[in-house]
Amino acid sequence: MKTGNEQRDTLAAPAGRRDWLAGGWALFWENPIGKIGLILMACFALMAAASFVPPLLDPMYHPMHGVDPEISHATGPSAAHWLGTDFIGRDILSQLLAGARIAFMVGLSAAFMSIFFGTLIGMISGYAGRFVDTLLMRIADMVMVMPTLLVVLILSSLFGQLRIWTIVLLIALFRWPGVSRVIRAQTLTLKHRPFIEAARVTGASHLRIIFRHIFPNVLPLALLYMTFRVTSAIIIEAALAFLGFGDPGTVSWGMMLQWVWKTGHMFQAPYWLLPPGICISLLTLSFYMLGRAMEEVLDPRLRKEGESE
Amino acid sequence: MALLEAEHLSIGYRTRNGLLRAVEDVSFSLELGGSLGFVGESGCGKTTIGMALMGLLPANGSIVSGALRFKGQNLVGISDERLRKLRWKEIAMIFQAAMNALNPIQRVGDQIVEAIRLHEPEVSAAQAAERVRSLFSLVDLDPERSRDYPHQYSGGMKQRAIIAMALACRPDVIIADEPTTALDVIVQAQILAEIRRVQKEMDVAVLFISHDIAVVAEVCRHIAVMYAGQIVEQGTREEVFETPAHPYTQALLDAYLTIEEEDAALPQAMKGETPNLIVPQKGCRFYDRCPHADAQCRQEPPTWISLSPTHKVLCYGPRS
Amino acid sequence: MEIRRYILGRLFQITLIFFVILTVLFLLFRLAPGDPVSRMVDPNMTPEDAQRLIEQLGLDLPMWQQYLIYLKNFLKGRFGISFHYGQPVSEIILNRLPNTILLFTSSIVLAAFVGVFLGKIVSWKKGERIDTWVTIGALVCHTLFLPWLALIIIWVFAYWIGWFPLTGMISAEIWTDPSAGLLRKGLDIAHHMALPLTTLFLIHFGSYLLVMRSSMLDTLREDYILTARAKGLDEATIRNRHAAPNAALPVITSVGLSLAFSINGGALTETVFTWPGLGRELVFAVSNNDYPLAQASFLLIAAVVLTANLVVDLIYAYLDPRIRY
Amino acid sequence: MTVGNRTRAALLLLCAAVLACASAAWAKSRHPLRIGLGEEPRTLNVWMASDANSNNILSQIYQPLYRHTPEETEMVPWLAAGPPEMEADGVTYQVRLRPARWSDGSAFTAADVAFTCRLIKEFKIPRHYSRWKFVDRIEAVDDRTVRFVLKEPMAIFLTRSLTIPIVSEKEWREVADAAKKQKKPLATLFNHTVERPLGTGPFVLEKWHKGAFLHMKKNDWFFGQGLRIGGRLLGPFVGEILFKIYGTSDVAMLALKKGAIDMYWQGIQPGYIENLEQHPEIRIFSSERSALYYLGFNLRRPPFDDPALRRAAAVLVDKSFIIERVLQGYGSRMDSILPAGNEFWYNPNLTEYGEGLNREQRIRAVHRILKEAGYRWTRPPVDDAGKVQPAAGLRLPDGSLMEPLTILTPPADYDPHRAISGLLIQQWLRQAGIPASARPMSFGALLQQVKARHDFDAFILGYGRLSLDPDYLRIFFHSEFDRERGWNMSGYHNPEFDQIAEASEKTMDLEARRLLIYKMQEIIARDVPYLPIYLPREIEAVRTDRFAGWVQMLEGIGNIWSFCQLSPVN
Repeated sequence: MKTGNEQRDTLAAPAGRRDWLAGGWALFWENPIGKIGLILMACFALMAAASFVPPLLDPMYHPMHGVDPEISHATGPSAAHWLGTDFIGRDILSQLLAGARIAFMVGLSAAFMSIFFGTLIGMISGYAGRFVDTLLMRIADMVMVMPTLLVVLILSSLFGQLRIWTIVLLIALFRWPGVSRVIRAQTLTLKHRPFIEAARVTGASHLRIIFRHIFPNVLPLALLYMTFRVTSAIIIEAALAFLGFGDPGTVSWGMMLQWVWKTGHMFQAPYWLLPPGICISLLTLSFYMLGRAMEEVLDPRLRKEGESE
Repeated sequence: MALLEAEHLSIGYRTRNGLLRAVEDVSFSLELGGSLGFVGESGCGKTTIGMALMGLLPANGSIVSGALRFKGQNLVGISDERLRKLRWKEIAMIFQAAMNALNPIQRVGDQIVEAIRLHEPEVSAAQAAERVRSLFSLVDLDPERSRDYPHQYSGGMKQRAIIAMALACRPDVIIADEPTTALDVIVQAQILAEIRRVQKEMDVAVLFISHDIAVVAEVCRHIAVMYAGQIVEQGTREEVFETPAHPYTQALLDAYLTIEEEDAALPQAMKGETPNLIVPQKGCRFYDRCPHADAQCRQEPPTWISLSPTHKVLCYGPRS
Repeated sequence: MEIRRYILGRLFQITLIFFVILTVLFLLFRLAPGDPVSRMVDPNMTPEDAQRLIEQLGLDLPMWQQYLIYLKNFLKGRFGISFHYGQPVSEIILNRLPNTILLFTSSIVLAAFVGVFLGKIVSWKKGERIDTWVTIGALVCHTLFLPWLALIIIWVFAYWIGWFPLTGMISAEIWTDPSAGLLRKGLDIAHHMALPLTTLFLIHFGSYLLVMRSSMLDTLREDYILTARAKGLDEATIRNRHAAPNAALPVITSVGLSLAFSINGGALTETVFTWPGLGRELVFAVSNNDYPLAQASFLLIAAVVLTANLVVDLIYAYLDPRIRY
Repeated sequence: MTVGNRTRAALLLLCAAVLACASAAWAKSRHPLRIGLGEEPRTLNVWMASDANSNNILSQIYQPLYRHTPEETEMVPWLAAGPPEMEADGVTYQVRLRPARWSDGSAFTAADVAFTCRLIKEFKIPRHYSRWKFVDRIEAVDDRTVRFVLKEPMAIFLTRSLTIPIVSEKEWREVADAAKKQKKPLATLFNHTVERPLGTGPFVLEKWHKGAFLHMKKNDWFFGQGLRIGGRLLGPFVGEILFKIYGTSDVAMLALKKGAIDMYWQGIQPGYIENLEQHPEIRIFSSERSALYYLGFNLRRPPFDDPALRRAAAVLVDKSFIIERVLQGYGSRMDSILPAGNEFWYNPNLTEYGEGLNREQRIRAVHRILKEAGYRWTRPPVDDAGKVQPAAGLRLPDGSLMEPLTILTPPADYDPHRAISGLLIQQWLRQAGIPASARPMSFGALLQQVKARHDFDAFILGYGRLSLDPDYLRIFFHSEFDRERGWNMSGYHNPEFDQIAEASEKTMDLEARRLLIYKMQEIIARDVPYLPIYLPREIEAVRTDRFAGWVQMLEGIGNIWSFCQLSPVN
C-alpha cells in the first residue's frame, strides 16, 4: 500500500519523472511478460511497415486487387508466394502484412478514441460531481451492459456495410465506460489534493484545472488502459469481419478469415486459415502483455477493472 | 541465560542495486519478563529485527551472519516447520493498529480462536471461545464483541484485540512493532498502560519497537537506539534518558523535548539524509549529520565504548 | 431494511436503463433501411403483394403509433410475432433461452472456479517458472481469437480425433430412438456440450486466473497475511483461509463487469457450434431483419446483464462484511 | 496432486471415453437417411414459407397437380390423373385427379383443390396470387374433377398456376374462417402455427425438435407408391429421414466426410470440391441452375441513363475472369437474361460484349465507344500514341464531370461471390475513368435502396430459382413494374418492349410466343438495363456408401424425384 502511494506521488512530481521512467523501464524489461510482449509487438510493427513493399515489387502482390495471372485457385506456399495464394490468386503474405497495418490502425485509433472519451468523461464526472456525475455514470452503466460486438453487429447489419473508420468509431463509443470509471475514481482522489485546492484558490478556471492539473496525473493510467482497449478493439473488428460485417474494401485479418471461411477453404487450406488467426491472437496477446507489464510498473493496485476484457 | 539473544546479527535485502544491509552487527539480549525498546527513525532497521525474530523476513531478506538465540536455540537456519511452531506459541507480535492486521472478512474472535487451536489442538472450540472472552476482558474489551468484524471496531479497540490475540497462547516474548502509532494521544496512553499491565500480569518479555523515544521510555526498562542499521547506544531507560552519549540519541531527545516545549528550531543533527546502506561509507555512519564529527570519524568506523555495565555507545567521543 | 431499500433503488435504476434501451432499440430498428418484405426476392411477389404484407405486419403505421403498440405489448409481456418464423417471439425465446443458460452458466462457473483455483496456486509461486508459464498460458488463452479457436477445436476434436460430435446440441439419432431413456439423452447433451463448453472455458478461465492472481498478489501484501504468518499458520491455511477469500472478491466484481463482454463470446461460440441458443438466434435475426425477435433477444440479454450485475453486487455484499447497504 | 485427485481425473477421462464410444455405437442401430440443412426451416406454414429450407421440408409433404420431370422437357401429371383438358372457349380447363389420400388416410378430393385455389384468391396470398388472379372460377365438378374458368387465355396457366402445392380443406378450413374474422386476415393466416402438416407427399413429419433436427417418416398413404410416373418407379424406399441443422457449410462438409450425414441440401462453394474428391465414398454433383446473376443499372438518372455508357461497362466487365477465379470455373457466362440451359426460350444470337478481348483491347474498345458518344477525359485511357494508361477526369457528353458512383452488392457473408465481383468490376470501370466504387450493403438495406427508394447507380443481384417459363422477362422490364417495390428495378421504359411483353403473356401458340421472347431478349441485350454476368452451377455433395439413386435435374439433386427413388445400398 505504501509503495503504491509513494509511486503515485512520484508520478505527480515532475522532478522524479525521469528517474521513475528509468526505473520503470528496468522493471518492465525485467518482466518476461513485458519483454515478450514488446518483442512480439516489434515484429508486428515490422510487418506493418513491410506491408508497403510487396505491391512495389510487382502489382500482382497488391493485397486487394493484385492477382497472379498464372493462378486461379488457392495454392499452398511456393517460391513466388511464400504463404500461398487465396482462391482468386492473391498473395496471402502480402494480405497478412497489410492486415498487420490495418490491425494497428484499428486497434490504436479505436483505443485512443475510447480512452479519449473515457478520460474526458471520467475527469468531468469526477470533477463536477453531483448531478453531472450521476448522469454520466448512469449512462456509463448503460453502455457498459451492452455487448459491444452484438451492438456493432446490429448497427452494421442495419445500416449497410460500415466503413472501417465507422467501425473504429463505434467500438470507441462503446468501450469508454470502464476507463471513465477508473479515471473518475482517480480524479476524486486528486480533487482534494492540496495542489488542486491551491489552483482553485488562485482562481484557475475549471477547464484549466482539469487539463492542466488533473489530466497529467491521470494520463499514465489512461495510457495503461489504452493497451487493453487496443486488444479489445482488434478482437471486435476481427470478429465483425469474420462474421461478414467488416469493411470489404480493407484487407484485415478478420476479412481474410471470412474469405477462407465463406469460400469453403476453411479445413482445406491450413496455409490460409492459420496465419491470420495466429496473427490476431498474437498481436492482441502482445498488447495485453505490454499492458500487464506496464501495470506492474505503474501501480499494482490499479488493475482490477480493466482486465476482464 | 537470556531468553532472547542476538549476537552480531546482520540482515540484508537483495535489491536490484546490490545487497542492502538493513541491520549490521547488532547484539542485544532480553531477559525473561524483561523489556527492551528499539528506537530510531524509519528505515533504521528496527522493524527488520522484529521480523527476523518472527522468521517473517520478506523473500528477498535474509540473515547474513550472526546468531539469534531463543532459549538457547539458534533461530538462524532452523527449519521453517519448527519456526512455525514457535511462532505465537513462544513469540507473538503486536502490530500497528492502522495496518489491516486483522482479516476484514473474519470475525475477530474467530481469528484469535484460530491461533489458539493451531498451537493447542487439544483445546476444544468452546474452550477456545471461552478463552477469547477472558482475553477480551483482560484487555478491557466487551467479550460480546468478539463476534464482530474488524471494521466495526475503533482504532483503539482493534489494538486491544490485537493485544488479546498476542496473548492468546501465553507467549514468553511479545514483539510490539509501533503498536501505538496512528492512535490519538489518549488512546495511545491507554494502550501503553495496557501493555505495561499485561506484561506485569502475565510476566511476559516485551520487545518494543518505535520511532518515538518517549513511548519506548514509558514501557521499557532497556532502550537500544538504532541508526542506519546499527545500534548506536544501549542502556537502561534512565541511562539513555539522563546521560545520552551518542549525538544521535541526543538529537532524538532534543527533538522530543522540543516538541514538548513547543519551541526552538529544528535540532542541528536532523539535517541531512540517512546514509546509503548498500555501499556503506568507510567511517562512522552518522558522520554526515553529526555536529561533532572530525577526521577520524570519517576514516574509521567507531567501536563500542562501555560507559557502565549496562550502558554502551558506538562513538569515538561520546559527550554527555 | 437497508438492503431492501438498496435493492429497490437498484431495481428502479435497472428499469430506467431498460426503458432507455427499449426505446433506443425501437428507434434503431425502425430508422434502419430494409424491411422483411423487401428481402423476399421472388418475381412472383408483386408490388401489391408486398404492400399488402407491409400493411398486415403493421409496418405502414406512423412511427409513434408503432412505438405505442410496441410499448403496450411489451408491458403485457408480448414481444410480437417474429417476421421470420411467424411465431410469437416469446415462444422462440423460451425455446432457446434454457440452452443458452445451460452452456453459458456452466462455462462461466467452471471457468471462474478453475481460474480462481489456479490463480490462487500460481500467485503463491510468483516469480517461479510455473508462475511465468501459467500466466503466459492464461494470457494466450484469453487473447485467442474465439471463432478461430472454435473452428480449430471442431476440426481437431470433432473431426480429426473424432471424440465429439461436430456441432449442435443433440443428436437426431438418439432423440428419435424411442428406446432412449432420459440418461442417454442427458449424456448426449453433455457430449455435444463438451466442445463449446471447452471453447468458452478456455477464453474465460484465463481472464479469471489473471484477475485472481493479481488480486492474490495484492492480498499477500496485506498486513493480515503477515498476522496470519506470525500466528504460525502453515502456508496452505494462509492461502486458503486468509488470502483466497479476500482475493476472490475482486474476481466476483470482474465476472460481473465482464459479463457483457462474455456474451459476445457466447454468441460467437453458439454461432460457430450451431448451438440453438439466444446469441445465435440474435445474430441470425439481425441479419434477417427480424425486428421483433432481434429486439426481444437483445432486451433479454440486456436485462440478464443488468440483473446479473445486481446479483453480483449482492453476492459481494454478502461475502464482504465491510459492505452493508 | 493427491491420490484422490488423480483417481478423480482418471474417472472423468473414462467417462468421456465411454460417452464418445457409446454415442457412436447408438447411431449405428437404425438406417435413416440423414440430410444436413444450412439453417433451421422458418416455418411449416406453407403460405408463409418462402425460404429454401422450409420449402425443402414442405416439398416432401404438399404436392402440386403437375410437375416437371427430371429431364425438364415436359410437365407430367402428379396429383392430376392426366393433362388438363381445355375446352373450345380457350378459358375453361378440366383436370381429373388421381385417387390419392392425405397422410391421415382420408381421401384427397376435388374439393381440396378448389379450396386451395380459392384460399389463394380470397387471401390474396403473396407470391401465389399473381398467378391466380386471372382465374375467374374454380369448381369441383365431382370428387375427382376440378374445373377452372379463366378471365382470358393465359400462357402461363399450366406451367405457373397449376404447380402450386395443394393443401387439405380439413387442415385449413377452420384456420381460414377464423382468420377472415380478424382485422388482419392475411397476417393471421401467416402466423398460424402448423405442428403436423397434412399432405399427400412421400413423407410425413414426425417431429420437429426446434433448433436441432426434423424427423420425417415414410407416408404409407403416398399416392405414387409403386406407380410409374414420368418413366420412373416411385418409392419411397427410405423409411425415415433425419434433417440435421448445420450452421456453417464447413462443419457440414466435415459431417459429410465423417459420415454423420448422407447429403448436404445446400449448394456448396467450389473450394470444397478438391478435398471432397479425395474421399472415395463422396460424390459431387454439379448441376445446371436456372438463375441469373447480373449487374443492374439505374436508368432513371445519370450517368447510367446513357445506353452507350452501359454498353461500355458491359465491355469492361470480364465475365470469364469472374467465372474462372471467383466461381473457380463452376459457372458459365450469361449474355441473355435467360439461362442458356433453358433451351426452348433462350435466344443464342445475342451480342456478346467484350467476348474474347483481353484487358487492353477492352479498354481500347470502351475508349472508342465512349468517345463516339461524346465522352471526354482529362487523361483518356488510351493516349495519342495509342498506349493504354490510367484514365482520369471522365466528362459526360454534356461536359459535366462524372460524379463518383457506387455499385451496391450484397455483403460477403450473404454471398462472397457477388461482393468480390463488385470489387473487381469497380477496378475495371476505373480503368476507363469511370469513378466507381463497390459498396456491400446488408441485403435488406440493399433491396430497400434499389427496389423501394430507387436511390442507387448500379447494383449486383441475383435470382436463385427462376421458373422455366420466361414470363419473368416481362416482370423485370415492363414499365408497369417500375414503381415502388416493383421488379423493374432499373426503371427501364420502352413502349416497344412493353407491347411485345404483353403479347407474350397471352400468346398460347408456343412457336409464336418463342419469337416474342427472342425479340425481348434482343432488346434487353441491346439496351443493357441489366448486364447478365454469370450463371453459377449448383454443386452438391453426397455420400454413396449408404444410399443410392439421386436424381440430378435442374437446380440439383435435392428434388422430389430423388426422395421417391433413393434406396439403401445393399
